[in-house]
Amino acid sequence: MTSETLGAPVAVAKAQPRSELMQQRVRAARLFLLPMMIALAIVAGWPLARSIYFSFTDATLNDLYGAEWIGFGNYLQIRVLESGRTIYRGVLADPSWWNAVWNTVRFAFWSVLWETILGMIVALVLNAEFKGRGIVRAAILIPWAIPTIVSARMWSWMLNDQFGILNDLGMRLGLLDRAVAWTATPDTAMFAVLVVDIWKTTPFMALLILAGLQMIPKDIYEAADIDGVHPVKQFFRITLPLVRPALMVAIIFRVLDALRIFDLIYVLTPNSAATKTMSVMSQENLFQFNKFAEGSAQSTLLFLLIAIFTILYIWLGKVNFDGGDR
Amino acid sequence: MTASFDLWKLTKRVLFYALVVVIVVVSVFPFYYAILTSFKAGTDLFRINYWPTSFSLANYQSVFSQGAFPRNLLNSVFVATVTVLLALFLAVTASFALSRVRFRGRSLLLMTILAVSMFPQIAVLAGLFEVIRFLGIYNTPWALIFSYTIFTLPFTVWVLTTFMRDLPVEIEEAAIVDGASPWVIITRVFMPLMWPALVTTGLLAFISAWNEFLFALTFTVSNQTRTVPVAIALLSGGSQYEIPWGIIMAASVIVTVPLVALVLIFQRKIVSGLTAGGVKG
Amino acid sequence: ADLSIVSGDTGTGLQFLQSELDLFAQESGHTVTIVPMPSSTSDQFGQYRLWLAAGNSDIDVYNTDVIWAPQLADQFIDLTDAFAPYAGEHFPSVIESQTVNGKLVAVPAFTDAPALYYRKDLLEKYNKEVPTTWVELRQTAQEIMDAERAEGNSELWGFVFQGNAYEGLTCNALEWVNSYGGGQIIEADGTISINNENAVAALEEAASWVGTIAPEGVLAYGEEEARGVWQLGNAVFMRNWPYAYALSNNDDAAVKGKFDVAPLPAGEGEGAKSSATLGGWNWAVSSYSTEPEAATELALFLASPESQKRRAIAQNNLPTVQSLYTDEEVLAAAPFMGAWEAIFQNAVPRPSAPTQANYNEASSLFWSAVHNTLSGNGSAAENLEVLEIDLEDLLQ
Amino acid sequence: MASIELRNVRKSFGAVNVIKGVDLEVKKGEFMVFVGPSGCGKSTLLRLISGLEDITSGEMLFDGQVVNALAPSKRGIAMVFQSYALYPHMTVYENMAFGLTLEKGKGKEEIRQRVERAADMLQIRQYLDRLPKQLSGGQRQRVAIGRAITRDPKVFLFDEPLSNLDAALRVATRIEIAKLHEEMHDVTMIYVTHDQVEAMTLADRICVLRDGLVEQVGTPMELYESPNSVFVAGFIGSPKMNFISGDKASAFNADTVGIRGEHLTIVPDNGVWSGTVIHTENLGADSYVYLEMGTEEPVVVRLDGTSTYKSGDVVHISPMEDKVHRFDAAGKPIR
Amino acid sequence: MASIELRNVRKSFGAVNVIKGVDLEVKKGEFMVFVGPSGCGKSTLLRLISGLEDITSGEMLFDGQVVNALAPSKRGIAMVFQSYALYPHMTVYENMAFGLTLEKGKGKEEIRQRVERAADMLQIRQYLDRLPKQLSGGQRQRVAIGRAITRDPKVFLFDEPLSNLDAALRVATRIEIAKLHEEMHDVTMIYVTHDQVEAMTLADRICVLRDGLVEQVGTPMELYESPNSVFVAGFIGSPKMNFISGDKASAFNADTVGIRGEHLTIVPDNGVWSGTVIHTENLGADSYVYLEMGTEEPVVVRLDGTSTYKSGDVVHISPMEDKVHRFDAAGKPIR
Ligand SMILES: Nc1ncnc2c1ncn2[C@@H]1O[C@H](COP(=O)(O)OP(=O)(O)OP(=O)(O)O)[C@@H](O)[C@H]1O
Ligand SMILES: Nc1ncnc2c1ncn2[C@@H]1O[C@H](COP(=O)(O)OP(=O)(O)OP(=O)(O)O)[C@@H](O)[C@H]1O
Ligand SMILES: [Mg+2]
Ligand SMILES: [Mg+2]
Repeated sequence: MTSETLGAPVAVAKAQPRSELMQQRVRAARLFLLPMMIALAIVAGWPLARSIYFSFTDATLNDLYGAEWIGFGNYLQIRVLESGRTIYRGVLADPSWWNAVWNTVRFAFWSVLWETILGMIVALVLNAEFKGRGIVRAAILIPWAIPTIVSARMWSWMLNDQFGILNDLGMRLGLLDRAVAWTATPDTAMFAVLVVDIWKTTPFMALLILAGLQMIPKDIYEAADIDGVHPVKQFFRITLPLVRPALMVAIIFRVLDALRIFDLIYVLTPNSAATKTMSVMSQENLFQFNKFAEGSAQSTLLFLLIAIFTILYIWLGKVNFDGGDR
Repeated sequence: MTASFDLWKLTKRVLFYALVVVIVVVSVFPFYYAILTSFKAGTDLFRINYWPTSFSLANYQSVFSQGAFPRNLLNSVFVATVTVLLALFLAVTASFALSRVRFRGRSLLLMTILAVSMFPQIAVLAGLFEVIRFLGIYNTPWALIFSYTIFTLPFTVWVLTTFMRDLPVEIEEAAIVDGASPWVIITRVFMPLMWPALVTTGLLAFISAWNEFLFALTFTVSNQTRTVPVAIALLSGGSQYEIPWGIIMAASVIVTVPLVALVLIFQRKIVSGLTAGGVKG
Repeated sequence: ADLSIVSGDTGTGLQFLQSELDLFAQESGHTVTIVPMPSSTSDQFGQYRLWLAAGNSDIDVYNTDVIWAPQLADQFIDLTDAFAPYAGEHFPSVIESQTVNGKLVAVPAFTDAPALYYRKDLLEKYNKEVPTTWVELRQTAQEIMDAERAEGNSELWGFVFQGNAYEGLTCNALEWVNSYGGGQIIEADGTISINNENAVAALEEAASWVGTIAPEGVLAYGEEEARGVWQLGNAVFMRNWPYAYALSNNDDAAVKGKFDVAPLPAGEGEGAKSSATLGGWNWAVSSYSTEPEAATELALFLASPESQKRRAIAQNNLPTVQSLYTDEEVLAAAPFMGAWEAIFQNAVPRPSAPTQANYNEASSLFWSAVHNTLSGNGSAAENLEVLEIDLEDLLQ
Repeated sequence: MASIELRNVRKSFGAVNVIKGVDLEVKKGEFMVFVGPSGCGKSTLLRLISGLEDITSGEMLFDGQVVNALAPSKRGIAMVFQSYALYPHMTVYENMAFGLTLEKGKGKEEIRQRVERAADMLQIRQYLDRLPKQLSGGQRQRVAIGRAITRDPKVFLFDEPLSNLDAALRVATRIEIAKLHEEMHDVTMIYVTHDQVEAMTLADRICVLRDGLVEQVGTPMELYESPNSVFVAGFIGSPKMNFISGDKASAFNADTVGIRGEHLTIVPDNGVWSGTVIHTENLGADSYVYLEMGTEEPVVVRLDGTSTYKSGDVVHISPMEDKVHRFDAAGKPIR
Repeated sequence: MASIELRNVRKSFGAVNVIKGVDLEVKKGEFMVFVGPSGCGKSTLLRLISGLEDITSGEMLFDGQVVNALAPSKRGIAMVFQSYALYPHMTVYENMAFGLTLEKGKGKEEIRQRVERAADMLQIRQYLDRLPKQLSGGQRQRVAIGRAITRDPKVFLFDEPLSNLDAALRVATRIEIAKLHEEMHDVTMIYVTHDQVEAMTLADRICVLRDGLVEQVGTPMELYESPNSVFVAGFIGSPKMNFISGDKASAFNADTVGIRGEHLTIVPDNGVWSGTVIHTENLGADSYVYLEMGTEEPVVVRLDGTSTYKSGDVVHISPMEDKVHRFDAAGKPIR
């Protein structure tokens, strides 16, 4: 996947010898891409291939190397019982898997939606000139800076119904009439997880959007001021289109992350059916249960889901792959 | 007319600062709570306080007396720094190729890079473990630096590619005419113009590497090579089920402070208008 | 030889272990390094599995939970012969729990069993006995709670336990079911026994606590959350492991000196008895160890009565050597241990031996069913019926 | 529709004082041209008027109202930026229509008509669908002009709007702007240029700036015929006015005398002055002859048609008596 | 030090053909000026010569060597971009020194001297420490020029380098460039401009481009005096040549006759043609009178000094016989 993709520059007509400038650039491009490709091939290629391979075997962690190829059995298996009844087995026939899929998608959608909105607001605020901006910028990153394993536990502490400060605060402020066991009740578990995730990752969004905002040339805002464009309109017609590339990348990485959400839920509500996501489920099979192959199959399905999503996103979102090149 | 105008302006300012305060409070409150907790001990931990009631540095002392926390801090600094420098180096060069040189299969390549980020971390754990043992870097900081590229590299490459695409072509052309090689263009012309993007991706990647837990736990086995998040998970109370809450909070405060300082130092580079004045159009 | 021992034990535990290793080094001349692990048992388990699956030879001796041995049996060496001379001194149930298909997978370090913590002062105030059945507990708790709340102690709850959906709930629920004479979920011979009337009754009883004598949040409680409520003086009863004993006697604990422990209550009806889930930790030797003899030596050293005694004194861990419960030095250092011997008589093992490698999944099916029942998601009867089918599927 | 008044307006960027106290009145409907050396503060002054830049001290009035703090959008202005400042993500059409789409009550059709009229005027009709980066320099500049004129402002601000256009287009556009001004006689226009022809032909009045200060304000002819300083005299008119000082000037009772190239005639002999030809430039219609005669800069003589003088020729010249400008030591005219 | 030859050079951007087959030879040491309407492809041609843009077909030769594929840095060129293209993060000094620091064997001191010499020449010495965004438009342009001339190239490519300078500075810089050209008589210069004066005075030869094709190449006087098409005739010279067709032209045995404003004289009566004054422009040294006389565009007459004609006056004009250009229906001159 490395060298043969770096073919001739497309713009040059056949008859023309490739220009030295172009050659030099393509050569440089190849040189620049190679280390990255090698690094990724080793660090990701082999493990990915292994995982996908295991998903087609009957591997267990007790017997990893004696695994035998069983084809699609882990995904879907149709068995006809002696009684003549047909039963379906495998991940795809497992309702709890579909529940996890639904949880994951639901979680990813809401968390990324809110992170985007809040991240944008925060970024706009940070983009404004005011005293103490540097400190606010640092403060804003704190949620992202606290290790997840710590912040998740911290929140589970704060969300506790007995000695959790949030229930106390809510009741003091009159927002709650009684303490709520946020992570325990199925109805609120997802909400709690969402709140924590949004709290934690909004800074990521905000910072990336902020960087995008900073790269927008200032003079076109002057033109817009002169054109009498209301700030709100300026936001939608100028800022948004121009940060769009940065925003799209931020969103895509957040969605990828959200679809793979693991540690937060693992700590906060590890076994609640209301929040169990694909990653949590697959981790369970891989390392806790004796179903390494099935876990691999689930990981592979998650990979496929993400890939489909990404392709759709790039296609529908018209993410532009070329631009400033020459 | 001027009076009402000023009033409106004043309201706007007040609202703006109110928003700033809300944002800061929401972001910082849990951390503040962590600091409060880090000064508590025993049953106090289970009591709700909004203001400091007791002030004891015992938790901080235990952080440094248990295990090899200072050593773990150093490990984290080393691992995260090298990871970020390496990722930025690879990503800056790669993103130049991806954003500025037209070649066949470019979008496919970008997608491939992204695909690396599509696999759940836990799923690559077993395979990565094999690779790391094969390379003979198991239980060294290099195992972490190496494995962290799996999440830092796609991210930095994509973000920097996006940002580099937006830099004016004319400036690059001027450099070409001035006789600059691609390497010089990247280092002397583009990088200074991309400070916001570089600092942002660098910080975000640094923090991810700093906070990574699963790989760090799996690929290192001794206190001398482990990083801070694992060290925090290793902090323990007197007995099996007891979570040493105060100590964990103290440790979290200790590891978060350098990050805050880092942000404070580097956020100055997130300034706008870096490309202003370069070209007309 | 240079050995590595991995342990998820906690601060003082590790210190104690180090001192034991120093002794071992003196005796045998082998040096040992500790690889500490986070205290989360599921993290440890996942990690060990991965290491073992990959044939990691860097670790020689593993510190394992009682329920792990059967699951990891293939990758630990057989200690039966080596341990044979000492086996008789230990509780047979403990040795049994570590024996898979006649192979002794791990040797015991210490054992564990929960107890009922109760508030002496409150029981005295309302003139109540320590409850011996769950129903009694419910009634007593309700009464005291109502009365105290009327007096303005609005934070007070009757009973806290571990209701979160995790291994801890399996322990709790196994006690309920077993105390009602409902069996051990899966019996030693592999029959799935959970779908029975007694078990249903037990779970129905437990479900009736949530939201009445126990806060709804108990459905998210682990050991620490329960201890938190208890230690603030906000619970009349608590089900917990021995570790909470010393902590609750700390100077700043609201319950210091006001509580005591008793065996967990029994169920109702036929076959009712008090039961406590068997916990505890063991030492296992990796079959990928490059120094298996030295490693075995180490494991045996750590399981020896002498070591266990030192541990009981220093760490207040319950020994698996019966004679130590009457040892004066031990009782002097940990007077509560006397109380535990009774509790220990009622210990039931979790069905890790019959389920073997599938234990974790079986347990998760069980706790899910229980958690559903507790949170009102389906009746006990329904959930247990489904559970039976699921377990049958799993174990075929 | 607006008269503009500046009262002792100052502007500094940090420690750099750029505008150092400008007093100026632009009448309603007037066409005011700013000229001055590069870097003297023309663009800055324009930006102050637009409200894009805050004034450091002084007062700015629109129609007698102080507008120091008024937002640019509320001043009813349209502006052509020296750096164009096009919206990079919008097509030419969108760039031009953007301001209009925001105004209430503008139908799609009306907007299209107005944009197309402006595009036709500027000959950019066929580029309406392109993005700015696909345009040539001159085309971009025309888009910037087009964007300003599709709107319907009270004040037009033009910052060197024609600098990248070719001669023909420049004349055509200049005439369009003059027409625009005639049609909308209420609209005040302020126009920065370096082009003498534009300044002379478009302006009702010209304001000559020098180093952040107003040097002279007046009609083009006033400035051309009676500049009130050496600076203005030298700045207005192309080629530059010749300055002669020393003995030769004393003969005219002045410290410096100024005489434009077109007011010097080459005489067979017996001229007032004489010099050696060092360079000639033929522009077609006329030609410039550069003479070395001991002055700081060579003296330029403008001749009709093609010059036949060669370097090294010695020629005699005479100034037209009534066109000689005399200045005192302070650079002020002696009248 | 280089002669440049273009052989049937073409360039398209996707489907848009911009350069449609240009043949051109620029001699070693020659000063070649490109003129042409906005968007005709001047900048593109310059970029092809620089090597920044690949040519779609055809051949480009430097000193007889095909350089189609040669990298820009190896062509020994320096270029002033129409959009300046300054490095925004570098000070003026760094901008100018950047190219030099990349060359091997250049001492710090030498670089400083060369930068300062260029800065002095362009009067930007006091801005050496500023960033581009702190400069005015004209100052930026001068930095861009300075960057090119501190290097020591074989070929200079200038894309409208003086468009944002004031008249005085423009003349001064123009003269500096002319001097530069004289001093380094080996250096080939290609210069794009819209300014008639620059084109006429600087060029050894002018190349008139039209819509991606070369219309005529020749010395300034050749183009002025004998344009070989209506287009060139109309493009060279300011004000534009007047074109008269129809009956009036038939009298001259031509489809169209062209006559420049300066070659028309107003006669008391009995002129060849007559028309109504519709507009006059006074430029100081001379003035333009626009006459309506039934032609497509008004006829411009250029007069010395100030015009006294008023709109509505009817005047008679006569062309100078020998200055009349006659064109056939195809727009080609009849000689
Ligand atoms: N990337 C592009 N895609 C499509 N068309 C382009 C592109 N770049 C330039 N053009 C077109 O090519 C033509 C020639 O452009 P060029 O910049 O060479 O003009 P120019 O002669 O320099 O004009 P000006 O005097 O206005 O600077 C223009 O019509 C322009 O719109
Ligand atoms: N941000 C800034 N910081 C410091 N000095 C500045 C800044 N902006 C402009 N200047 C200086 O202010 C002076 C006036 O600039 P301005 O752009 O108004 O000039 P101008 O008259 O428009 O020149 P030109 O004709 O070259 O466009 C210049 O000397 C410039 O260097
Ligand atoms: Mg300006
Ligand atoms: Mg151009």
